[in-house]
Amino acid sequence: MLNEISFYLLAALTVACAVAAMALRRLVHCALCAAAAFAGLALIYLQLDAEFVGFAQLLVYVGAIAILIVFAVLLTRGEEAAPGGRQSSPSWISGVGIAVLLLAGLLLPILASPSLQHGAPPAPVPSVKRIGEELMTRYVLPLEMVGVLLTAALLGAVVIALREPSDGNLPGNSPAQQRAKTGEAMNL
Amino acid sequence: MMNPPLSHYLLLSALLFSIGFAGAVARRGAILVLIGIELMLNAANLNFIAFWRFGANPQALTGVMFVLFSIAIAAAEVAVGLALVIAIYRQRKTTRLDAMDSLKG
Amino acid sequence: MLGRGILRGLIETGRNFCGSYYDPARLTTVQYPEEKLPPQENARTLPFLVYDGQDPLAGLRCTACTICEQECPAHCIRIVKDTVKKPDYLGKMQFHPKVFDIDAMVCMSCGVCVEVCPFDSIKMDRVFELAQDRRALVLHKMNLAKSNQYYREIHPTEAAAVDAARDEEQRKARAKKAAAPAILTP
Amino acid sequence: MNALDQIFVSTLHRLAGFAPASARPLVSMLLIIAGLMALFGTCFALATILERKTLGRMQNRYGPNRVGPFGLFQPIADGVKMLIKEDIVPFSADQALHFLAPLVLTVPVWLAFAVLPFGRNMSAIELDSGILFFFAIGSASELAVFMAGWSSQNKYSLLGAMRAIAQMISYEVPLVLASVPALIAAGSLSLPAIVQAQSGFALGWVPRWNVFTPWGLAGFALFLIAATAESNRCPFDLPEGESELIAGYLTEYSGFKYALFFLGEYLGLFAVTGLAVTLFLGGWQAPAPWLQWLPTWGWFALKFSALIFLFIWARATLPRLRLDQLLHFAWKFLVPLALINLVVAVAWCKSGLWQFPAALEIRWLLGAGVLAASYVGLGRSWKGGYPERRQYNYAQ
Repeated sequence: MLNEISFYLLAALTVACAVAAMALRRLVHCALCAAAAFAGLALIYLQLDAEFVGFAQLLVYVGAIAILIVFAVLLTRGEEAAPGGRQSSPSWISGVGIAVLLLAGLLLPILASPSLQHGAPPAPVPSVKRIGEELMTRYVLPLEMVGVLLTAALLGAVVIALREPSDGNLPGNSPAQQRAKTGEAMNL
Repeated sequence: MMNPPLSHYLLLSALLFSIGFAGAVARRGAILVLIGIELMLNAANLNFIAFWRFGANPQALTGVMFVLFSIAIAAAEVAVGLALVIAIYRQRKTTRLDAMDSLKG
Repeated sequence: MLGRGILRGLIETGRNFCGSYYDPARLTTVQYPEEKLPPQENARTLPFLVYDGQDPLAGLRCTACTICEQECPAHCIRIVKDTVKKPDYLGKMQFHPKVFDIDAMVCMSCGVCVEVCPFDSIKMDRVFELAQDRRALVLHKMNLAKSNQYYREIHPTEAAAVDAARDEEQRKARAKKAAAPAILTP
Repeated sequence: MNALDQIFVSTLHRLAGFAPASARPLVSMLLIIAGLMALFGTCFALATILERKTLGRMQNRYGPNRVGPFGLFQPIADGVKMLIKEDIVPFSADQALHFLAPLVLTVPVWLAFAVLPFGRNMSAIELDSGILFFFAIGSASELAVFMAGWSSQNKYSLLGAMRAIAQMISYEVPLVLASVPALIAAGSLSLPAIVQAQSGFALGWVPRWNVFTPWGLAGFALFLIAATAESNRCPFDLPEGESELIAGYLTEYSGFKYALFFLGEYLGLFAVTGLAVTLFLGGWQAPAPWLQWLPTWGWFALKFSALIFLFIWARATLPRLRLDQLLHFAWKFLVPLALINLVVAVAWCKSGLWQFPAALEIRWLLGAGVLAASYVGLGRSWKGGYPERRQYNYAQ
C-alpha cells in the first residue's frame, strides 16, 4: 500500500514540475523546476528498487546538468532584459496539439494491452557488485566509448564556449585593446 | 506492499515524454528546448527501468545498463548543447530560435 | 617542498593553543572588569585642580590667572574670578576662581593647560571610567579639585619635582622675608 | 558485544517495541531521525562555541567566556539572537526562491547522516551504494547556493554564489576521486562494509585502517583538503569571505534564514567529517586490540572530534585563497594527485598476493615513493606558481 501511495505522489510531483518547467515565463524558474522534476524522477527510480540508477540520476542530473542549465541561463541573460515578443513561438498551439496527439498515440496501446497490467515480481536484491561486474565484462567496450565521448564533449564544450578575440565588441576586444594585446606601444 | 502495475509507469513516462515534446516544440528559447529534450530523455530512461523492474529476469541488468549509459550521454549532450547556445548568444545577442534563420534560403 | 609553510604555520598556532593553558606569554588577554592593567605613569585623561591641605576650596592653588583658559586649543575651560583676594603659598595676595568649569566633552586631554600654568595648579588625571547616566559632563570646581596626595599617588615623579620646586620657593620667600625686615627697621 | 556498545540499538528496539507490529519500522525510523537530529543539533551548538574558543586560544586570547560557565551558553544566546532578529527580505528579491534556498540547503544535508555508520550496526540505513547516495545528496547543495545567490537579486550575492558553485564543483572531483581508493580496498560501496574491511590488526598491533597505507594517507589528505573546500571553510571560504563580497550569497539573509544557512554549513562539515572517519580512519574500529572494550560509537565520536579540531586548526592558521589560485590548485594539483593515488591504490590491492617475507614493507615503500615523487614533482610546478602577470588594459 505504501508503495502505491508513494508512487502516485511522486508521479504527480514530477509531472507538475515538468509542466512548470515547460510553461513558466522566467527561465531561471524553468531551470529549477526542471531540476525538481529530475529529482522526482530519481525518487521514482528508488521506488522501483533501481538504487544505483536513482543515485546516479540524482548525482548527474540534479548535481551537474541542472547547474549547467542554470549557468547557461545566466550567461544569456541579455534576453530577459528585452522581453520582445512572447515566450513561445507563434504557432505554439499546433505544437501542443501534436504533443497531445502523440500522448494519445502512446496511451491507447498501453491501456489496451493486457500484458502490461501485471503487478511487480519480488524486489531484486540490489547489488552494485553485479552492476560493476556487468560493466567490466559485457559492457566494457561501451564504457570505454562513453569515457572517450565524455572527454570529447568536455573539450568540445570548452572550445565552443571559449571567448575568441575576434568576437563582437566585448569589453576586452575593442581595437585599442587589440593593439595593446599585440604589444604595440599605447602612447597614453 | 503492492506495487502499482507496469502500465502506470508507462503512462507516467508517456506523459513526461509528451510534456518534454510540447516544450521542445512550442517554446522559443533555445535553453528551454534543451530542457524539453532532457525531459524526453528522462521519460525514455523511466521506461527502461520500469521494464527492467517488471521484466521476467531482473538479474540481467540490461535495462539498468542502458539507463546508465543514456545518463552519461545525456550529460555530454547537454554540455555541448549549452556551449553552442552560449556561442550563438555571444554572436547574435539572442537565444530565440526563430531569430537564427541565417541559413534560410 | 609545497606545504612546508603550511606546516610551520600549523605548528605555531598549535603551540599557541597548548601554550595558552600554561604559558602566560601565550595568553595575554586581561579580563577587563575583573582584572585591570596597572595604568602607566604618564597616562592622562582629563585635567584636575590641585589643592594643598585638607579643605579643597581654601587650599586651591589656582589663582584664576586665566592663562590656561586662553591657551586651551579646545576652549573648554571657563573661569570667573572671585573678587576677594587670599594669600597663596608664598604669602602673596592672589585672586581665586569663583567658577572654574571644564567641559569634559570638549577637552582633548592635550595637557597644554598643565604646561602653561605658572602655579602648578592644574594637572592631568588618570581616571578613564567616566561613563555615567546623566549628561552632566561639564566638570565644576568642586569635582575638579583633588588633593596633592592624590596627585603624588598618580604621578609620583612629576609630583615630587613640583613639590620640591614649591618648597624651594617657599624657603627662598621665607628667607627673603626674614632678610627684608632688617632693611625696613633702621 | 558488550551492552554499552549496543546501548543505543537496544534502547531503540525497546522503544520501538511499544508501537504496534505493523508500524514498528516506521516508528523506529522516526526515533532514529529524532535521535540523529537531536545529536547533530547539539553538535552544531557545541561546535560554534568550541570553534570560537579554540580560535581564540590559538590567537592568544580566551574566546567567549561571559555567557554561562566558560561561555557554554553562548550558542543559546546566539540562537535566541538569531530568532529574535528581524527577517528582512529585499523588495526586489524573488520571494519564493529566497524562502526556499535555506531549506533546499539544509534538508539534503540532514539526509546525508542517514548513511554514516556511527557504531557497530548503528547506521540508520544500510544502503548497498551508500557512498553514491552521500555524494548525490552533497551535490544538491550547489543548487541551493545558486538559488540563494540568484534570489537576492543583487550583484554581490550573485557573484558570491557563482564563486561558491565554481569552487564546490571543482572540489567535488578530487573529493570523489580521493574516496574511490577506499572503495577499491573494501570492494563495496556500502559504508558498513568499508568499515568492516578496515577491521583487524596487521603485525599484531597496527590497525588495518586505510590511513596507514601510502595511498590511504595521501587519499586522506586530499579528502580533507577537498572537504574543507566543499563545505566552504577557511582556507577556501572566499564565497562568504567578509572582506571580499560582504557575505557572498548570504548577504540578503538575516534572522532565522541566516541561522539555517550556518546550520547547513556546519552539518555539511559534520557529514563530510563522518565520511572521512568512515573511509580512512576505520569508522568505529578501535585503534588497538586491548582498547576494544570501549564502545564503538565512542571511537567514532573521538575520531570525529579530532578531525573537527583539525578543521578549526586549519581555519586559525591558513589565509584565504584567491579564486583563481583556488581553482588552479584544484584542477592542477589535487586532481592529478588523486588520479596517481588511484593508480597506487589499485597496484597496492593487486600486489596483496605477494607472499615473500618483506612484501608489506616493500609495497609500502614503493607506494610511498611514487606518491612522494609525484607530490614533489607537482608541487614544484605549483610552488611560487603565480599566474602570469595579468594585463590591466584600463589601469595603465
